[in-house]
Amino acid sequence: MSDSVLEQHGPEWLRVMLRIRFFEGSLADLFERGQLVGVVHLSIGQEAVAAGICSALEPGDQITTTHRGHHHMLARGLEPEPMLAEILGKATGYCRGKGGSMHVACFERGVTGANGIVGGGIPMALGLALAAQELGSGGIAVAFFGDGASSQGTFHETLNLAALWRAPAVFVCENNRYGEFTPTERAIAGPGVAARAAGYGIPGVAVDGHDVQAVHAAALEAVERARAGGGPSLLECVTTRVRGHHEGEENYAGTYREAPLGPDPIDLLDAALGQPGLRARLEAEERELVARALAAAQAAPDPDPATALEDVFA
Amino acid sequence: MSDSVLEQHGPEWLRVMLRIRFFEGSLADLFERGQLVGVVHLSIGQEAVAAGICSALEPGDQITTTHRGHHHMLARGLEPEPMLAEILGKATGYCRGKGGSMHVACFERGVTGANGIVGGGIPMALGLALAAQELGSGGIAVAFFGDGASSQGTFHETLNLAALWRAPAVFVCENNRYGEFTPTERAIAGPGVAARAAGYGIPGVAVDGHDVQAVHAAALEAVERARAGGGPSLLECVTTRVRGHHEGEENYAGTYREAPLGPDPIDLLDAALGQPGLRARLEAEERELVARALAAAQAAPDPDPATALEDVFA
Amino acid sequence: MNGSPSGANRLAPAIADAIAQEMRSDPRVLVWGEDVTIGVMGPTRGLAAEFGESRVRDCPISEAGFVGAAVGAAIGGLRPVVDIMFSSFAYVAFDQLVNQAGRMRYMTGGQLSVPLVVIGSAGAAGANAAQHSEVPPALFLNGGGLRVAFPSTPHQAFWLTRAAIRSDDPVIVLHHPALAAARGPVGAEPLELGQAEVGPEGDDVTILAVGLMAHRARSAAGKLAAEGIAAEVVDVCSLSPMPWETILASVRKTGRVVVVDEARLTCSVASELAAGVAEWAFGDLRAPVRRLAVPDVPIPFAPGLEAAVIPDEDAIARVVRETVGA
Amino acid sequence: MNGSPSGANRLAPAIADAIAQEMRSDPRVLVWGEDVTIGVMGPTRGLAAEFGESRVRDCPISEAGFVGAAVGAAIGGLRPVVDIMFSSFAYVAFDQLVNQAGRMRYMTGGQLSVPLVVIGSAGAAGANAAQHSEVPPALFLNGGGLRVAFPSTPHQAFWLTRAAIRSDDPVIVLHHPALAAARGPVGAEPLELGQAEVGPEGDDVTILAVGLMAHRARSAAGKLAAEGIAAEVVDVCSLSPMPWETILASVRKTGRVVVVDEARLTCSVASELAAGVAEWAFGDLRAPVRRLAVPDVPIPFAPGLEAAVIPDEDAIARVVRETVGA
Ligand SMILES: Cc1ncc(C[n+]2csc(CCOP(=O)(O)OP(=O)(O)O)c2C)c(N)n1
Ligand SMILES: Cc1ncc(C[n+]2csc(CCOP(=O)(O)OP(=O)(O)O)c2C)c(N)n1
Ligand SMILES: [Mg+2]
Ligand SMILES: [Mg+2]
Repeated sequence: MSDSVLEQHGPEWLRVMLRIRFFEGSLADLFERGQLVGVVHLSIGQEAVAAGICSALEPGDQITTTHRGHHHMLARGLEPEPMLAEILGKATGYCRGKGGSMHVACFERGVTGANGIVGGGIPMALGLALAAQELGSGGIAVAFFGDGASSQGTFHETLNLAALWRAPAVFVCENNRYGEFTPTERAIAGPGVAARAAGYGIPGVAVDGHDVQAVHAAALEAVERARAGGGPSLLECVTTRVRGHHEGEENYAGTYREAPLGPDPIDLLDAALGQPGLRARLEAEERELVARALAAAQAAPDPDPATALEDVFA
Repeated sequence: MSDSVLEQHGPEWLRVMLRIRFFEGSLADLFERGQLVGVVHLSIGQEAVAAGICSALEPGDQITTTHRGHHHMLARGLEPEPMLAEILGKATGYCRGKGGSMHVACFERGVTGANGIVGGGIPMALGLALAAQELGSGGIAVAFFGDGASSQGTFHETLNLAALWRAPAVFVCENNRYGEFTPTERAIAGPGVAARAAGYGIPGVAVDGHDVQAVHAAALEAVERARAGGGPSLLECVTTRVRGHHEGEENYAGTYREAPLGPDPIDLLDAALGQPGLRARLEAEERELVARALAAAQAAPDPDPATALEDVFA
Repeated sequence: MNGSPSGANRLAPAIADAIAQEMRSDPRVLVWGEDVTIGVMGPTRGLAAEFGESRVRDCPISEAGFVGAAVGAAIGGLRPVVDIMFSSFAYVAFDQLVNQAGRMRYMTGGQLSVPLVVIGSAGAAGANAAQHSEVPPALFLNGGGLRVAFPSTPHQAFWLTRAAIRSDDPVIVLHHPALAAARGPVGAEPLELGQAEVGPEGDDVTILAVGLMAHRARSAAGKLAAEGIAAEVVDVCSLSPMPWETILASVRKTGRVVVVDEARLTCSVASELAAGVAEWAFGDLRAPVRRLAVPDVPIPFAPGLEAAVIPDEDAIARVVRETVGA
Repeated sequence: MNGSPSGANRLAPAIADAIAQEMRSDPRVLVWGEDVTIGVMGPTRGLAAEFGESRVRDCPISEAGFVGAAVGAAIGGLRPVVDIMFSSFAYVAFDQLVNQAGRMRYMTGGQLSVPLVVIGSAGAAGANAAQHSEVPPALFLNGGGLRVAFPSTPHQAFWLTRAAIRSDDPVIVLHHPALAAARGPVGAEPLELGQAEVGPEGDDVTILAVGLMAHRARSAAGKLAAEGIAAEVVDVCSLSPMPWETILASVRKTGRVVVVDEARLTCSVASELAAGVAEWAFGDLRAPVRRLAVPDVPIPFAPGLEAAVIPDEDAIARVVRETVGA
């Protein structure tokens, strides 16, 4: 990676990674205090994947993500306040309180949707890519999914279809080395996720997902290929799930074998940037921004129960 | 292949391949004369795959097959008469007339089932293999499926599971270069079916499926590996579908691009055997055997309508 | 009423013609499915010749993948029509239909539309056996978030397919394989999702039926008329929205109801119709609402067995007579 | 009645204990599913410690694959118990459940048995949103070939799970996440598939309900008793076989029926029950059979929205009052 890329993107990466960290941290706090409804799956430790990929995208592109997708959304530019409002089930949430943590979406800003069904959003991204191709919009689509999701049939079907039809899509496997409580090596046979790309005749690359520069470089290549009509790629970003599968799991999960922690992606980037003071300044700003968003989201009204019957059909 | 293998199996291969040819030919005739109900998918041209694989199996093994599976069943030793009776919807059919051509089964003789759902029987074979493993029966299971089926999610999911759990299973893709009317290269991206095995860390071999000796040699290796606890293999047998997708397709399918015919597997084997007179003798015997079976099946009674309500639950 | 908007006079070609007309007027409409260029099942036959093999696109056998992709494409601005062949193949794509297509608008608080059409055959057509004879509308209706239509005539097929393609919701269009060649004109009066067709009319008893059962109900009504029983047939060709007003109006008039369904009885459309009638028109009922459906068995292969489990004209007439006599 | 056969006194542990007891006595019984060694959902918790990680086996996330493998394993002589976690995850394995497990015996003319159990949670438990709050029994019932149980107490959970494992048919056992910790003893009297539990008894009106709705119906009945309305609750904990005799006996006694369901109304179990009652006990009905179910919407996330669409004790009591007053 040339220094100019780091110069160009580094401060924004650091900002968004800190935003993610504080955003997710605030959810952990809320959970701890019993103020969260539903289940949350946090992305702390995985910030570099989101920042590295999304900074390679254009406004007209679309992403689909998973139950663990707040970081992708923030990196894609969604606003913390309506995100938090959604996660708190408020009327001002992006989805009017109907979606919650696992279903935040903002189509206008390029986040078609999260998904509660593991593997469920992979074909959807292909479809978004094909729509862009067909409509000539110049856009591409990115499917984010976990290592666990790569065992689903939809992964295989979609990669085959995408390769056949040279879809402008990038398939990003965020390999945090766990699906729930099962380590990846007990769920994925063979040499690994990236290696499966060869079976479809498309590029498959594994990168260090803690290193935003490495992620971004790989993303740029895949995104450019997709946009230029060169077809889809599979990108495996090996990363670390710091907080376990979901908040509150200690109620039943006990101490399962956690994979060794990788490096902290924020520390890594900070060191690479070598700009004393930048981190502290951004930390202050982002901590404040998230705190304000949270306060506003908490103060927002609950949805009118009558709205439960709306939005089923056009 | 050593000559002794050919000597040992050659005459039986020739016999069963002729049996399949006449069996399927008699169905084509029946269809032509308007005497067949439902849809039939014939395996003429693919006899060597069935003969080569099934002659590597033991009585306690199980196979699952597809809508196009008569050849596998005959090679596995099912009787032509109850098979034909089933295909004709008679009470004396293996499935009492409830299954028909796409669902012939005889568990006792190692044919767990055909399947009307493309890709539907692949996981079932894994389960049969795991049952054998768990019960210590020493048996293995073989899933037959088409090139088209390899695009289904169940293919991917099953191979991953089988590889992880070292299931005593062999996955046989019978690549007749078409799924319905779509040539394989328009349905399968990348270097081909066998190459996908690498993604799961299991052996993947492509052989000439017209050549029963080649099929058998590859089958023996895969079967021995499975039986010895070495885990599953993927075997791709490239073959030729001589009669199109199903009888009667000319009513709507027109002249689609048929792949070039491969060599006739029966001619190939006959030439390799070089035993003048053998083929003529076996032809006479098998033609007669199939004719007698057909006459008996046609004379058999229809099922009592009351039996339609039986066999749903235990 | 002016002239017919379609030259098609059989059911499957009427679907194809509706698709073709929409493709001509709206470039966002495209067709995906296995061998749709050849049009194995009828509803896409002839389209590739006019629109080319990119817009009418053959798919590898991976229903969850391409149905899911169609969901994404619909969200992304296209209007995909997926021919899934036999509707039971939708079972391998069930999550993508029910849990994705049927939920996306709702889960996103109304942000997303999924203008997707999935066409599939439903019903037994002589010895297709258990996995190719399904009649699954109840699964889609209870699954939720999906519109469902099941036309029984070329007229219904043309207009409901057109309405399905123009709808901003995901719509499942079912067609019965035994009716593919059923003849009839396409009338000029449009039919919308949510409408039923009533005919013949009658005062003695209402028969509610769909698809092939609607055909058989009409035959049975003809037979019964000769016996002096005036049966009114409501062909519930749109199942979501369910045309309750038309149904209840007929029931209020006749006070007697027989529901006929080619699906298994338990949790079927027949049960839904019977329950709704019994709840909302209880005071008008002069006899119990009788349901005639497939007993809870898979469809068997042998023609004699298949016929034994599917309601026919005689069975319908018999139950109607019993109901009128009750 | 002798002592309890199980020390479990909560619902999810009662399922786990039933599995454990069957595993002890039958080496063919094994457990598959995602993270079943940890037992995320409860019903498999603790089993791995006793039976090891091969017999209690964690599966990669590939439901169609391992449910399908379980079908094959069941045919091959094992008795797999699959914990699919949330029952809506069965949608990605729907073909394997309905079109394979549910058809194999029939299509083979009775040659094959599929002694498979699939356990999944069903229902909303506070802000799980649309894809994790499904109540899908109607889909399995109309799909066919499957037995279905939905226990609402530890007693029912223990006995029905035991019966499911001993059954030679594929059985879906549903359990409500909001009842996982519901307390109650496991009685000595076995409950079989096909049986319902009646209680409290009453002469004025019958409430038919399942799962969490059965709990709420019992609470509502308590409240109504104080008002002088004697409601009888039939907990239809077995849905296939459907305990029609028990249901109809209660209806004949009371002449008034309210059905409560946590699924979407259309083509639901509620509709099935209402239709059956209205068809087979028409002469005994003194009021229309009322159905109280989720309107045809996906389950929303926000707790206030969720509560707005799911029948509660007050709604049940209100509809019962209306029915008794009718
Ligand atoms: C079809 C389906 N099966 C199972 C689940 C339950 N589940 C939720 S998250 C998860 C693990 C996913 O692992 P991975 O794809 O690696 O994503 P990660 O949680 O590690 O980000 C599972 C099994 C689900 N939501 N959907
Ligand atoms: C899930 C599903 N989708 C589609 C079909 C329709 N169909 C029947 S056979 C077939 C082609 C199968 O191709 P292949 O697997 O190569 O087997 P072959 O017919 O060549 O033996 C298709 C698409 C089906 N039966 N099941
Ligand atoms: Mg993971
Ligand atoms: Mg083929």
